[in-house]
Amino acid sequence: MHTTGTTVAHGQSVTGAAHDHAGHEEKSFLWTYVFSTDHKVIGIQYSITGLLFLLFGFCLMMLMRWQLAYPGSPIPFIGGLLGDARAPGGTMLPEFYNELGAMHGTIMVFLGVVPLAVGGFGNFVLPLQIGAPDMAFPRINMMSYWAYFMGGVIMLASFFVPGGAAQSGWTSYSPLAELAGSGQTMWLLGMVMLITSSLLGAINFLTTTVQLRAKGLTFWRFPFFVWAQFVTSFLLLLAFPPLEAAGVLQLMDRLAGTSFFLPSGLVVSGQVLQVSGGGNPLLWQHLFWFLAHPEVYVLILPAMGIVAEIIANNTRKPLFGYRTMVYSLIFLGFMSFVVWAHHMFMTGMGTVMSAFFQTTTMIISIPSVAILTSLIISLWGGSIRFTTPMLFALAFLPMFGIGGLTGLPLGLNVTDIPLHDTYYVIAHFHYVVAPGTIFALFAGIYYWFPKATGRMMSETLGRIHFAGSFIFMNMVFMPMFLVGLAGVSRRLYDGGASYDFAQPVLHWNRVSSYGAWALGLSQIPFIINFLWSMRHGRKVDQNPWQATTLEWAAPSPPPHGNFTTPPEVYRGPYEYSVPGRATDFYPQSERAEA
Amino acid sequence: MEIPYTVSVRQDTGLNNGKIGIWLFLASEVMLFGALFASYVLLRTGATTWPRGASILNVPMATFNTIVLITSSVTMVMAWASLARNQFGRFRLYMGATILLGGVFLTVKYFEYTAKFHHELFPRTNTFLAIYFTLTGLHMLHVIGGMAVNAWFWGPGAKLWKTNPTWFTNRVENSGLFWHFVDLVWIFLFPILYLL
Amino acid sequence: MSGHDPAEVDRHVRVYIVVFVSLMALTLVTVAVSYLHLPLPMAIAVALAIASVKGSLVACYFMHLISEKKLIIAILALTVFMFLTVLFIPTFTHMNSIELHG
Amino acid sequence: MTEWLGLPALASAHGASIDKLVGLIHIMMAVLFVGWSAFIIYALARFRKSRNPVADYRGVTSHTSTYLEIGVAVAEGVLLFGFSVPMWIQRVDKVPTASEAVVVDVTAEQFAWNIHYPGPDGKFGRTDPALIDMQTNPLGLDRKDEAAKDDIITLNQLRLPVGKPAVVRLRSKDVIHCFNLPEFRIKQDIIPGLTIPVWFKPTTTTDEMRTRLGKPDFTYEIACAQLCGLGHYKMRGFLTIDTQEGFQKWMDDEEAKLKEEGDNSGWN
Ligand code: HEA
Ligand code: HEA
Ligand code: CUA
Ligand SMILES: [Cu+2]
Repeated sequence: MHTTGTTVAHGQSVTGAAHDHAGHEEKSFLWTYVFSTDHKVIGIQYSITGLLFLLFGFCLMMLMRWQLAYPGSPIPFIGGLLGDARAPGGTMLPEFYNELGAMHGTIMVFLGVVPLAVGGFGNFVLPLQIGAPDMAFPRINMMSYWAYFMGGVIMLASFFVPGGAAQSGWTSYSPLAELAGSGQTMWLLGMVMLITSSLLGAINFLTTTVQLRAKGLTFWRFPFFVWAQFVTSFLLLLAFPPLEAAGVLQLMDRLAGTSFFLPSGLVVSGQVLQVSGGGNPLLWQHLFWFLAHPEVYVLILPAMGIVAEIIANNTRKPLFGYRTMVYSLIFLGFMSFVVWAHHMFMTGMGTVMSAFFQTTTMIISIPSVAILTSLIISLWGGSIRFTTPMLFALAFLPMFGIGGLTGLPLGLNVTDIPLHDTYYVIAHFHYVVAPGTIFALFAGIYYWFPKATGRMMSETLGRIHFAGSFIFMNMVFMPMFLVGLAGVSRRLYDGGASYDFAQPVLHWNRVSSYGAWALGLSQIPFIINFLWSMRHGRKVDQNPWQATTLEWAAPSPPPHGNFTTPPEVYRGPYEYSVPGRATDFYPQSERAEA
Repeated sequence: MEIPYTVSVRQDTGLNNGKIGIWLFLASEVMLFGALFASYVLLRTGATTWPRGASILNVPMATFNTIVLITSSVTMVMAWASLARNQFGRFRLYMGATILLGGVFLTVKYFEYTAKFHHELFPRTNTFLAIYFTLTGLHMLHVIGGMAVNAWFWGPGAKLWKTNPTWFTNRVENSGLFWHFVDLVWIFLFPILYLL
Repeated sequence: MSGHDPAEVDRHVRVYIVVFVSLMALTLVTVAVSYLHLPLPMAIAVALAIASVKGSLVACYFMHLISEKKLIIAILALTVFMFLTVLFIPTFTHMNSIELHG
Repeated sequence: MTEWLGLPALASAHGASIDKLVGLIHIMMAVLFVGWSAFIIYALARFRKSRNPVADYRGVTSHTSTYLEIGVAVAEGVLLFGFSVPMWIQRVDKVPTASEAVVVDVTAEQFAWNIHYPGPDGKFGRTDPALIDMQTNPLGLDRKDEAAKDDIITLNQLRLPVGKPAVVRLRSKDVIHCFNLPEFRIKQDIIPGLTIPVWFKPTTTTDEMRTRLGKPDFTYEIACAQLCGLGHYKMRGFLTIDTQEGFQKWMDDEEAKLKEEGDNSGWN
């Protein structure tokens, strides 16, 4: 919006500022760690904030899981603390359940995974991997973080406004969302902040990638992770504005009394709604999904990038079909803009529209298959090291496989009839985002932690963390397929208990809940590991994994400006086990001996 | 530590960072107004009745405003040209004119709005007015934003001209790109809302 | 616009004047046409046609797209494609739904 | 063939083909998943560092994977154009006419289902929001209207005859709901401002289903499948599939009731 308009111009003044500050590095703590313009500090700020939001979103869900396991029975311990407005006598109200659901979705997607995968890993790793001293617009980069931070604060604050936080699902369908309380307004304002943040970030990433590449680093020498972030940024740049538009319209409906999404003649609880009418509820859905489908690829592409890096490094060989993977990636990004209405199959589509979106949806699954297949085949002929990052990266493959494959029955209009809005959908996308993306993010943390801190994380704790997470993720989500196939709807306060047809599968809800809580416990080793290793982890040199990509040519942790001497690139990203060389890795920046 | 290609252009792309940045930003703006435009079409084609803009809105005023914005676009580009020709004095003049014209635009809009409110015509009155106020309002925010940037370059920001003229010129060009875009949006809003 | 030597800029300035005049003219034309009260489809066609011409004039000359680097053009080409997909939203919703009327 | 999926018991004509497709696609998914998993596990075992200390720079050189991807694409194409698209055409383009089907209006509201039968004259009476009364007249039906006099209105109780196509015209008073009949493989969002038809042919009466499942108190349920507020989870209705005769009898009884109500409330 207009703020971004000004910031773009300011950003350039900033690069100036950064350049003025060039010589003297003795800045105050505040300017070094809080309002820093260094991409590494910002990346770490993004990561920590993102992780904390993930944890928070998870806690919301662990609460909900109690209600789903034991509908209507008071929540032990915590229940009393929630207050009578939310959980009188410790038993959560339907309103509160809906709040938790909507906020879990919003927080996990917009405040957890995207900031961690794009804001965190993108900011920290991408400039290093392309051999840049920093992002193209450091001050804009800082603003992007603080816009995100503001958005997060607004979202959290919304829990405490009268009527509580948004409770119409993360999809905020009108009219429901417009009849909802002031929490929804907060949600919209928060989203505007988050969108602004993502747009600033995307502009920065794209400019940085094309402009600040090291000498010799052609696009075909990019690590797959850089490609992934590049495509992701385009998705953010072009898909988010329509949601911003939708948000503005819904704000107008809520604050100025317009009825963009309200048709004429609504009667709410017996009272005729006093609005001009003439709006269209489907308009919101179209604008929302026009963002939200590309958004789900924003959630997965960086994850694929991370996994590719780690697999190449731990198989000690080049990736199979690197170019195919890149072409698939670009095609995937492109297609993700023309499948949005597969989320709206049940809104009353005619045959043309339905056929169109089914077809695009089937087409878009092919590049994913191609990427996954390449990653799997890359294992063949490797000399595989089962490090903690590798374990998570390997687990990503079948987990994403399950999530992706179950997308297919949802993508066919007729098979979507029994499955739409059931727990099958919940299971589908959690397999891609939770044991999929979250595992990839864990892998990335274990992999780049030494670069960020100069210390290794504990392998032992890492393996414990992996085992627990792997087992319990599946224990949470596998049963949901059964519940969904039995026809039980999502977003049910009692998990389906009030329906006869749901009775045979209700016990699975309890299994999922136990899984979720156990999953929570198995995160403890990770948190300990994470905090402990920062101070006491084994010290390492700049290239502990013996990797080939540029970030490992910089000191760990890299100084302000990253590289001691501007790196130059001589070869592709994954030159492992090149025949006839002493070492089994051939760094991109190593000059070929004559 | 210096960010490369802030001022100079990179050989293979032939561009500096700011130029790419501003165009990417404008790309996102295209999508923003594109979505709003799509919403307008959807609501209008779905409506049982839809007033011709002229029957409610004040076409002469809007015509005047169109002329004002176009003129401001010219002064803007002239401001950049003056810098390119190394005439800082003229730049001040043209840039000042651009900002003033922006002010004129806002004033006229102010009178248009108050006139509507005076006749009990509010966003909530009907879908046409809803979309009218939303689109013009959002556009107005862009005008204000553009004016703010220009004011900065007219005033304090101009210091840069002494230390790094090329850079200053590029940045004026970029803020110009934004200003022209705002003008471009209006060129479409005008017929869509007032004439059809 | 990277290299701007004065001579080149002078040429630009002359172009700007021409563009300015034609924009003014076109503005008056659209308004004039609107007073003819053409049937709506007609009016829409004319008005949008003129607006597009004006728009491209601004984009090509004031925003220098006519002589812009191909990277920028590529970005905008992609954007235009996505812009068109957004415009499909109204088409989809109205042309092809199974709603009953009345 | 699809029991293993655990879908709800089937009770509609078109449902069988849907179930078949669900089964088919899950088999395809299972094959892919097992195949890939087997490959991964084998590769991990065979190429672990301890067993294969030196990696092979070239890795796989064959094009098998390409053919495999093409295979997946073809399979998806078949499922799409061989099954899904034609079946959807059946669903939305071949809606039976009023003459060959039972037509009924279902108006959803937070959090209930208002069922509205046109009665013998086959005409739906005029409704008017102004007449709405939460208790006595939730639809705002104008009993003065000729067509309305014989209209039957029930709350959360939908009754349909077996073996005859039923066309349900869906409306919503307030927010988006979703009309979901699990046993009938019917699910349709209800968008306020639109009237959307769905149709299906019940194949099993409630009684038959009771004996088939051995559950004497079994009833078909109407579930709401779209978040519509705090009562979403209990927006539950009931569907009774009766024999043609039974349905006719029920209709006549209702008409009789209406008649006398009408007499003492003086509509006629
Ligand atoms: C990261 C997120 C992500 C990803 C990648 C996907 C990927 C896909 N999604 Fe999913 N989807 C969501 C997130 C995601 N989705 C979310 C959040 C929702 C719900 C939103 C809401 O309603 O709240 C949703 C809902 C959703 C729907 C709507 C369901 C409904 O509401 O009724 C549909 C329908 O078409 C769909 C389809 C698909 C398809 C076809 C893919 C394809 O791209 C998948 C392609 C991948 C494959 C085909 C697998 C390839 C891999 C292998 C074959 C190898 C595997 C085997 C081994 C490794 C052993 N998704
Ligand atoms: C990225 C997206 C994302 C992620 C990761 C998750 C993760 C999880 N989700 Fe979520 N979910 C959604 C997005 C996501 N979800 C969305 C969009 C919806 C729909 C909402 C709606 O209906 O509108 C939904 C709905 C949803 C439901 C359905 C509710 C309903 O329909 O009523 C359930 C039910 O169990 C659920 C459960 C879980 C669980 C158990 C996890 C677990 O996998 C959580 C795993 C999390 C972790 C393992 C945390 C890791 C972080 C740390 C350990 C922090 C460490 C900190 C430091 C080191 C500082 N989710
Ligand atoms: Cu009605 Cu959910
Ligand atoms: Cu999708």
